[in-house]
Amino acid sequence: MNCLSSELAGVKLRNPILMASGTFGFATPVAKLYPLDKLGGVVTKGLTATPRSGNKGTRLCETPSGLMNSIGLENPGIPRFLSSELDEMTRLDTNIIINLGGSSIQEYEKGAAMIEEACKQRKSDGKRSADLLELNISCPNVKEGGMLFGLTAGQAREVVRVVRQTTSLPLLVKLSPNAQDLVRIAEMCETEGADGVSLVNTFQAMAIDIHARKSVFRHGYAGLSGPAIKPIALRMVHQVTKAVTIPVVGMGGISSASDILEFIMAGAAAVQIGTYNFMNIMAGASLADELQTLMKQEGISSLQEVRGIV
Amino acid sequence: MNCLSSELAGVKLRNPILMASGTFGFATPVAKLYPLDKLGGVVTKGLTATPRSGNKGTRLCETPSGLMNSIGLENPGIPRFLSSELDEMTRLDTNIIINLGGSSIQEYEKGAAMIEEACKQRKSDGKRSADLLELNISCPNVKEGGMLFGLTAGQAREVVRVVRQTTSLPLLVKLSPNAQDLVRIAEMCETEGADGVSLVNTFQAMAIDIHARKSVFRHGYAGLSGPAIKPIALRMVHQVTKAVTIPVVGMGGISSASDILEFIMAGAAAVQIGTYNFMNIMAGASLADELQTLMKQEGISSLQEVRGIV
Amino acid sequence: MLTLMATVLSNERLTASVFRLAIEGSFHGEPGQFYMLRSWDKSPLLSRPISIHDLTSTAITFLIRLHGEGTRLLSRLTSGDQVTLYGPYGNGFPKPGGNVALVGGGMGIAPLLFSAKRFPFSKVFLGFSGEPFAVASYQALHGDVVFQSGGTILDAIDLNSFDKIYACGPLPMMAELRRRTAETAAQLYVSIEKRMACGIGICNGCTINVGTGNHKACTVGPVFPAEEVDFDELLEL
Amino acid sequence: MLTLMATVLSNERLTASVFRLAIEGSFHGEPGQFYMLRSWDKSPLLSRPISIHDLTSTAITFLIRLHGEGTRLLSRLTSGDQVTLYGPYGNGFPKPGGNVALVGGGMGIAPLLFSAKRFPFSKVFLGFSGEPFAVASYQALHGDVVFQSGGTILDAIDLNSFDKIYACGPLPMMAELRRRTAETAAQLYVSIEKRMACGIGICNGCTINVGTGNHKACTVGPVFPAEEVDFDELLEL
Ligand SMILES: Cc1cc2nc3c(=O)[nH]c(=O)nc-3n(C[C@H](O)[C@H](O)[C@H](O)COP(=O)(O)OP(=O)(O)OC[C@H]3O[C@@H](n4cnc5c(N)ncnc54)[C@H](O)[C@@H]3O)c2cc1C
Ligand SMILES: Cc1cc2nc3c(=O)[nH]c(=O)nc-3n(C[C@H](O)[C@H](O)[C@H](O)COP(=O)(O)OP(=O)(O)OC[C@H]3O[C@@H](n4cnc5c(N)ncnc54)[C@H](O)[C@@H]3O)c2cc1C
Ligand SMILES: Cc1cc2nc3c(=O)[nH]c(=O)nc-3n(C[C@H](O)[C@H](O)[C@H](O)COP(=O)(O)O)c2cc1C
Ligand SMILES: Cc1cc2nc3c(=O)[nH]c(=O)nc-3n(C[C@H](O)[C@H](O)[C@H](O)COP(=O)(O)O)c2cc1C
Ligand code: FES
Ligand code: FES
Repeated sequence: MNCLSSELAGVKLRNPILMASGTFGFATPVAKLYPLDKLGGVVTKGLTATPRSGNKGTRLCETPSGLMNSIGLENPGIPRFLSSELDEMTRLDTNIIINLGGSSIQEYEKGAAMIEEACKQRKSDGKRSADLLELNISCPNVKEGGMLFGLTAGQAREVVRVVRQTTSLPLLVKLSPNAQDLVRIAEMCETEGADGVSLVNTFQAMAIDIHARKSVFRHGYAGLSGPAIKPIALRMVHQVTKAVTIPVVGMGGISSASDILEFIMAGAAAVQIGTYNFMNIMAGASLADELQTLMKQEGISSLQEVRGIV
Repeated sequence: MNCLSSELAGVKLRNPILMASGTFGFATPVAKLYPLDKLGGVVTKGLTATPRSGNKGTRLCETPSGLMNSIGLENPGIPRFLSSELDEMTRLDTNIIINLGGSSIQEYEKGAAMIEEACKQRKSDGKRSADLLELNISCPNVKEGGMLFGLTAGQAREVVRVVRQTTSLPLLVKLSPNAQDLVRIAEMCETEGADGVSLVNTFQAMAIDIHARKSVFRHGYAGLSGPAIKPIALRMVHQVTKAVTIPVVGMGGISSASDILEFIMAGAAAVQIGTYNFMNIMAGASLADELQTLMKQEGISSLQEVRGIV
Repeated sequence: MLTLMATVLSNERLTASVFRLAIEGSFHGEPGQFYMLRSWDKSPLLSRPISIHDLTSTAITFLIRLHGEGTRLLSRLTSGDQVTLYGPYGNGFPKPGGNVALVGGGMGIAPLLFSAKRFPFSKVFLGFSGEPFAVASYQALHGDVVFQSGGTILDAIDLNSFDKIYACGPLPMMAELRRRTAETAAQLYVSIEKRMACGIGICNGCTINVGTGNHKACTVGPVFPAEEVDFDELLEL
Repeated sequence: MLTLMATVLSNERLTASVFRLAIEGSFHGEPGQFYMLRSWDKSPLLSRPISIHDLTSTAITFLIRLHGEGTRLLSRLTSGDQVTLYGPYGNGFPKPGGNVALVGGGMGIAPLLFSAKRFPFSKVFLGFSGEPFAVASYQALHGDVVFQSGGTILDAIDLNSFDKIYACGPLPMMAELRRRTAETAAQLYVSIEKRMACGIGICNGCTINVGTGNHKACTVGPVFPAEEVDFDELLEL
């Protein structure tokens, strides 16, 4: 599968297909369904320095070609992840990307430091560790009353700077489509030394239960993902790839090999598959082959040949 | 149908269902399919001071539960509209909203002035005229190379101010979901004397033809509408209704009576139906009845009872 | 204009990718006009424009090629299923005086059966790149049917012997026919396909730029006088 | 764990809104486990969690109530159609020792047929608010079937005579059963329904807060010891 090989921030990828944060857990349950060496890599569920129990009430709601979620960053906390999950994940034959969340600068810094320390320790123990860190800068901000954090360039800069100083892993910054000026934030990430950016996270959205006369989700708004958002996500990825020189990981509604090729042609170095995993839990088992077949049909001998062609 | 009666910026509406700009032409072709007294009102295709031939190349592209368009504001120009279309429209038994576009302050001002003059003339001739003016502040900006105009509060303020000074019609300002800070722009519209705001216009989006290795649309990006965007549009309408005191007209992907009720519960004074007209050309013939039936089922005796309840 | 929920009478597969869909009812229409069809609820979003293939007092027939999702769903319909039809829409071929040639290429033959029925003094030319289909129904109706597989059907037409030529087919074929008839007396009319959202002139999605300015293919067309059509621009898409 | 494209054997309508769907194949599973089903491509987006109703060496059966779009599509399947199944997922009812009561309310009776088959010393209680359905299949399997329409089936159970009670039904019924068994020696297990995206513990969509902390209904559940479940919180949704 040479024609699919890709590179991301110095990390070699077997193929450009990564599994998106929050839609693949810690990967091990899926490893029982198909071999994960079919994938370029997997991103962990978003992790925070301390455990989070997530949101109460309804957490999922389907929309036309979309999925709304309000998981609320439920996760076991970084220490438990490092002591129990990471080890199992490193036995998988694919790249590992840790997704880091937080709702204050301090929390991000603390989380990044824990990961840094553990990865160094593992290295000195001769053990495999994570390959990349993905910094999610649009998490719920608990302090400011459930608002999203990191949507303006100012706030975002602080977080990126602190984490960049803390981690020695290649650093991707995951951008929110709800940001006021996405391109400016991406440029800022480049300036602050990020090795790449990934986008998009979910779109802030709403659903109302007309019978109950209230929002379906307790927190009012939730995040929209899935094929519905693909056209907007593709536009954003295209805009960002034209503005920065660091690699861009594209995602948002990808549900076929042809969608992947669109993101690559828009300039993405790699892509992530999120909601599609729920439409087809076996998606990752065949997407790389489907991409290769499609490339043959279209006379494309390597992704490099068409990356950013549009 | 008393329970559906609504009001918008001082204009009485038989029901809250308006047909959105660009998805209903100048209404007369539909009047041959069903009586337009089923509707609260109709919005004209976007009009500019001088005629526009619109964009070349592909103008439409379907996406999962969405529609992308790049019509490029093709329209006969305001003078021809006023001399030929408006008269026919005033024979329809429903409210008429003129949608005004432009790509420079001057063009907007000129267009608004032409409409003002014609409406005054019609009045003094004892003829019916338009009921409202909807100012679309996110049109393609021809001068600045196809970029969108009116996405920042500064630019938008200028346009709204000039048009407000020019027109004596009740003024709605139609907001773009691509604006950097939607809520701030809505507040600005209120400050500048707009009688209401309507939202959302289409989301900037992209589709790539992987075979041709280029964008499906000649201008690169196009506008996404339809059920795919509804959850995001609803969130935006909710945010704006909480921020301003002037009425808000909600739209974006509405395709059922239950969608309409969601927007009303989010605070909308009225709604517009766009893309759904293309999914069901007879939509307008039955939506008001369906809404009434649904309200009965849910024990809602008037829209006022639930407007903004969420 | 009519909007109708109607019932499928039959759906016959003619080749691997072409089917003939018959729908019960008394429909209206002229040769070259079309209906907007859908047999699904909300996905895909738009209805599909399909020409009238044949019309009797009790049924309307469409000849359809499998293309994408929409035609795939139409191809699966079976007797008794429900379809929604809007139409007839557009302006078809003008009523001919004199000799008329009906020239169809591939799927473009679809509107020509009903045309041949209504224009009995016409001669029919059907060109196929692969396996021919539906030819028998043209022959059953009409003595004068020439058909050909491979090559170009245009070579089989004595272009000087017709007053009017009505063509429907791939753009390159119609552009070539335009070149070949430029010097003849024959008036050429062509049927143009554009993506359509509404079919009734309210979306501006189907505009084509013809010599006389912008026109909507759904209301002014789909049939246009060939000399007004800018084939180079259309071919560029 | 298995992922399978399989073929519908039969689909019987039992009442206006309940149907029994049988699918061909040799499937695995334990009483109380479920499969994720879909018979559509991309819309609706998610597969639907459905309990194992019955399992033989050649077929698996589901008992399903029409609810929204997904179950509507499943209800339209006919013999020969294809379905995609993922599963078996989750933890079912524990293997009982002693006397066990299987208590189902409405659609909650679905997992109890296979349970009754595997737990031959159980007694079955089926409660319906309206028209009863599927009762004959329980009776065919098992001598001890009590069923009732209207009122509450709970009144028919001598709660002191069981070591274990396995219940599936509306939350208020299970909450009431919890109250009534609080003072008895019987251990109560309940099957909890939550919206699920993945079914295998990777989306965190189905978390429920039980006494021992957060647990995923799809992997740790859907069956939980009743004393761990916070019914008040669940009822609030
Ligand atoms: C006036 C008119 C009459 C037609 N008559 C016939 C006919 O009799 N028989 C027949 O087989 N086909 C006919 N077509 C073409 C037919 O409409 C398309 O093949 C069909 O819309 C494809 O839909 P799809 O979902 O299968 O393909 P997709 O490619 O999935 O469709 C994607 C979108 O593009 C549009 N589209 C794709 N191809 C065309 C096309 N050639 N013309 C217009 N829109 C297109 C679709 O409507 C849809 O909106 C006609 C087209 C027009 C405009
Ligand atoms: C473990 C488990 C086992 C189940 N077993 C059965 C069974 O044997 N027979 C049966 O008839 N039903 C069963 N259900 C309920 C069944 O999954 C829902 O009725 C079904 O998902 C509704 O889908 P819909 O598209 O028809 O309805 P919609 O209301 O349109 O569905 C909208 C969304 O909500 C979800 N949803 C709606 N109701 C439920 C629910 N009660 N539980 C979980 N998700 C829901 C759907 O999956 C979908 O994502 C079970 C649920 C779970 C969690
Ligand atoms: C259920 C769910 C949980 C998610 N959790 C996270 C998360 O913890 N961290 C994160 O950065 N993104 C999270 N995301 C966002 C996805 O990683 C992805 O950015 C988004 O869903 C868009 O891609 P898609 O349309 O392919 O799903 C989550 C998405 C879903 C649907
Ligand atoms: C084909 C098409 C043309 C449109 N033209 C205009 C326009 O001229 N002026 C305008 O303000 N909005 C225009 N719109 C936007 C719609 O009025 C509406 O804001 C948008 O489509 C979202 O609503 P919907 O999802 O219900 O379609 C157009 C939309 C479509 C699909
Ligand atoms: S298809 Fe809408 S104007 Fe022609
Ligand atoms: S359904 Fe995804 S974790 Fe349970």
